[in-house]
Amino acid sequence: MDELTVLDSLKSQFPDAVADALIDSQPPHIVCANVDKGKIVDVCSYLKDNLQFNRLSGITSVDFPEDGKFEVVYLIASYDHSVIVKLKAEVPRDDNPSIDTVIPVWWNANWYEREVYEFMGIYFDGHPEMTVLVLSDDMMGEWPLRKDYQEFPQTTAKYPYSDDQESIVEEKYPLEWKSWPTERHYLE
Amino acid sequence: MVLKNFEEMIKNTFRPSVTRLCPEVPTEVSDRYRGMHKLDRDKCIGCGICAGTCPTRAIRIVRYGRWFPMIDFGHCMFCGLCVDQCPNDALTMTKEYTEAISPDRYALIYGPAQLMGEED
Amino acid sequence: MVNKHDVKKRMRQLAAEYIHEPQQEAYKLDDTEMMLHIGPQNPIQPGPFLIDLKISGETVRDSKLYMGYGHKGIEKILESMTYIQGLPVTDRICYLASLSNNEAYVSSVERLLDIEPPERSQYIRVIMQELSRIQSHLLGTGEYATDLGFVTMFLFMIREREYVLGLIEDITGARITHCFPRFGGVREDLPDGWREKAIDVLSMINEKCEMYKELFSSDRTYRMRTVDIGTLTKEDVIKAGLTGPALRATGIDYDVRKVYPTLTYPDIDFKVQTAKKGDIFNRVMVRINEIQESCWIIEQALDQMKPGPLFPDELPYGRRTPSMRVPPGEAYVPVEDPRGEMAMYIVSDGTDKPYRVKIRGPAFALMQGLPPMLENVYIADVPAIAASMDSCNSEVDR
Amino acid sequence: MLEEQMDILLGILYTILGNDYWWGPWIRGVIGLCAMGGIMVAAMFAVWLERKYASDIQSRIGPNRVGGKYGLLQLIADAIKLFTKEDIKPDKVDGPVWAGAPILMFGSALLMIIAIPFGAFIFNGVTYPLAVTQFDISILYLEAVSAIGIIGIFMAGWGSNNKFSVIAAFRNIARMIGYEVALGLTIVSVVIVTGSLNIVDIVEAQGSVIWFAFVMPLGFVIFGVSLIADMGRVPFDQNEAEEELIAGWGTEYSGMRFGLAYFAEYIHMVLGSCIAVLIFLGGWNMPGFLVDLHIPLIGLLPAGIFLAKWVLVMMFVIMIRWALPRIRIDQVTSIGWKVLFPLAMVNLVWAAMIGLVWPW
Repeated sequence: MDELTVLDSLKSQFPDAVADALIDSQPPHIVCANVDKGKIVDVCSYLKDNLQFNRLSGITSVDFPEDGKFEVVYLIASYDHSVIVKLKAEVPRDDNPSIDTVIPVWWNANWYEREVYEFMGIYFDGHPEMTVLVLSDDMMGEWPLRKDYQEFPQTTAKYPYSDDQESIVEEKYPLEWKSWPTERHYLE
Repeated sequence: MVLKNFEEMIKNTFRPSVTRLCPEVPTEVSDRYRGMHKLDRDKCIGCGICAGTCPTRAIRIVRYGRWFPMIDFGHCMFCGLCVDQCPNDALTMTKEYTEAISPDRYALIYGPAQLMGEED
Repeated sequence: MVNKHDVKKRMRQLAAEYIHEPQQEAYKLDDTEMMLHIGPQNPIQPGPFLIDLKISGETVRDSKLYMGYGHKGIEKILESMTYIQGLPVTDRICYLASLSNNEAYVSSVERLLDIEPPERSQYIRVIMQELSRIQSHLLGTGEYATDLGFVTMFLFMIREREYVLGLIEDITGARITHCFPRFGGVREDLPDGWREKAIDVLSMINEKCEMYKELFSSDRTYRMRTVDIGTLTKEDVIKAGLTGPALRATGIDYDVRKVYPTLTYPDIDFKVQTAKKGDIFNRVMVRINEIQESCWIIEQALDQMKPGPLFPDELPYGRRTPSMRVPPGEAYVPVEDPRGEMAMYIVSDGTDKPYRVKIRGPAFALMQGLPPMLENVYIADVPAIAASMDSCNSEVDR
Repeated sequence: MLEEQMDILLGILYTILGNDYWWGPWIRGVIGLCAMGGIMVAAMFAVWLERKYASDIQSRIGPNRVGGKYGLLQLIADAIKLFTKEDIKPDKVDGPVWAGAPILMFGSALLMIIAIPFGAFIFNGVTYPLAVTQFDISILYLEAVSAIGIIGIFMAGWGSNNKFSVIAAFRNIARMIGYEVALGLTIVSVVIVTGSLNIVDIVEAQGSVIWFAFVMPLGFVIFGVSLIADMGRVPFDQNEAEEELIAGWGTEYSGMRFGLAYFAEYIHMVLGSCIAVLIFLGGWNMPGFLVDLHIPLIGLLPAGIFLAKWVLVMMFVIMIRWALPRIRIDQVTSIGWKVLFPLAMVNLVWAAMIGLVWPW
């Protein structure tokens, strides 16, 4: 079992559903493919039943607000061979983004899907319990990993001065340049 | 049987202890230990690269005659990225770490003078 | 002035609001059953999480796991930091495996930047990976021994781990949060005289591991607690998607170091440690064997290492990695963590900050696979089984 | 000069000991008070020994600040800390039951004191056991009284209104039922051989011939295992398994209430070791290999011998705690009923056979 076989097999089996299939040039040579959102369960069960992809390595999602879409990314590997398949399913970025669950194919998709749901707000149809996994209950519905999430502090730390303390420090070290260094030094 | 365990435990009774009395006997840290920073006045050019790269934004460039960094050890996580990136090797790390503990978080803000070891 | 009585009354009100009748299926109890909430703060736990056990007498009938008490939002933090700034943050995913987490992050970014570290750096990284594995396994096994009530074993293992941490500290300058690899190399070379010191410590650890194995396999009370308890079959682990020692204890010789070799692992001769039965005893034995195998890997790496540069010649900056733009793309490089497959799926959009980082940790799968293992065992086996999986709660919550 | 003084001193002693009036309630009262204070000191010593010996086993230093280099006064500092802590009473506990439990546990441990002879005082060839009372069924009394403490643990478990506590209490009862039988049977086998329920008689029987630990080694092993189970120490400390049940029955206790119960456990351990020394290891008799030296057993030397044996037994009990993992409650009960109980019966038959020919 190598990358080319998997690629050809996927292409020939799902000529309509699988698009942009290619092999990553760098190791580990991941087989990447874009899959039609409605066909994801079919493709996954084909991978599991016919190509021994018996391990779901992870499900994740990426937010593309400019393109108006989410990408749900399935990273699929196997205990029997060393090919990794990366399937991407596009979900439109509307009010109720949803995709079919793959729990019937891989049991351990359960928590990954819950995680994607609580962070990104993509609903998995047919999931037995779509509840929070690591967030607190009251954060449900805020979808913190979306790019338009505002609550997250853009600076990870604030300098620990209250105003009066600021003046104490200023007495000691007269500050002329008060703003934070925001310009990064880029290296092209 | 369990006798093997008893044997090992009784043998261990006569071995010297490996721990040390904590404040009395100082910890031996390695030469590369990443402790509190030290600033070389002559080498520092006040470029601000350290402040720009600090992940916790614990470094700030202040005026002390020239421009010098000022480090908040309450936020510093001693990752050493500022030391790596210092273009003139002015900022280095010492083995000192006990001073980075204080009940007063403002006492942990070390200005250029303290970093250079010039006053208090 | 706050009246003590009022405070008590208010607390009762709050408690009454909070304690509501749970609706879920798992909470419906028979007359002989009761719910036992272990956690979020409990002596058995390496980090905060909550297991609700439905028990009948001493037997656990059902269990439910609640995560998230230690959520730090690391994935979101990484999105708001430049690539090099994110490196110390990956230390904090799981402090027992911070070098592996560094490695997973750095190797993914290296794929995006399309650079490869020179051979010496690769060997140093291999050494750091294996040292990290040794210290993690020592602490993990020690914690597990505490959960069996075997406190002395914990202190023995901590004692040995201290020497390994000393070795790591000599190289990286820190004991648990190392921030050591850089994109395209490592921060510093091995110090002078490190090799001799390391070989002494490793041979000592090798001897001690023999002693542990002897103690573990000869002690009858220990065997009573571990043999044929918490058994995972091959079907179970494949269903739960486990990796790492918990998987290898069932007999599947799946090791990321062999399957997706990175660094100089192909040049190094080592065996994937497996066991047959997949019970607690075997899982721990696999871990101790892996410690010995790691010692062997480090010795080989030290022998095969040649002097050379730490960074590729074409790289202009070396260890002074600046904040830089990374070409757009996606990278996913699995790395063998002490607990299994660790990988970071990094999406770059061409700016100086990652667009999205997904941390795929091994402990996530281990934790997910835990509740099915806790059915129809005794209460006393719950900590033993949970600790023998050696899962890291901080990594699940992130 | 010296001889004259010695004569006077001996004369006074003889008057005291030879006189029934003095040897009556007064001396016993004084011994009782001494035993009461001594047992507290002994329990504190036990705690210190536990910590220090454990630290030796585990390559640590152990207590080293309060009371000199060896931390001898550490427990006094701990006691002050426990006494000055806030007395927290959880809202929904069953008040009297919850508050009474540590007192009952402590009381049962103290009740055991009066029947145990802590060594002996030999004067003019006459042995005066240093016991508060001497009555004919002292070993039976000890068995009965030590079981009261288990009621205390059950009261603590039930009164705490805590799931962990109640599980621990049930475990404790299950374990007690399994092990008290084997413990009783081994004691009965000793009683069969000596033909007396009085501990002093049992000790003296061993002095003339040989210790019972060598007469019935099987019985000694069973007694030791059951005793450790009775004391509730690793590998039999399921009732306070901190990794499973937080602190078992003691989860809801704090401050001195916890301190009392904790101390009662150590007193239990101290007295249990005493009983093991008395009925199996020859009490205050000289060890067999030293008998040939013909050291005269006079004065308080027997008490010293007793003390030395007691320390050794305690160290062994402590060493076991740090050398073994805890076993599960179902395994504990199955060992008790399926292994120890049949073996104790075998030992009983063996003791009956020995008893036919005793003393050799």
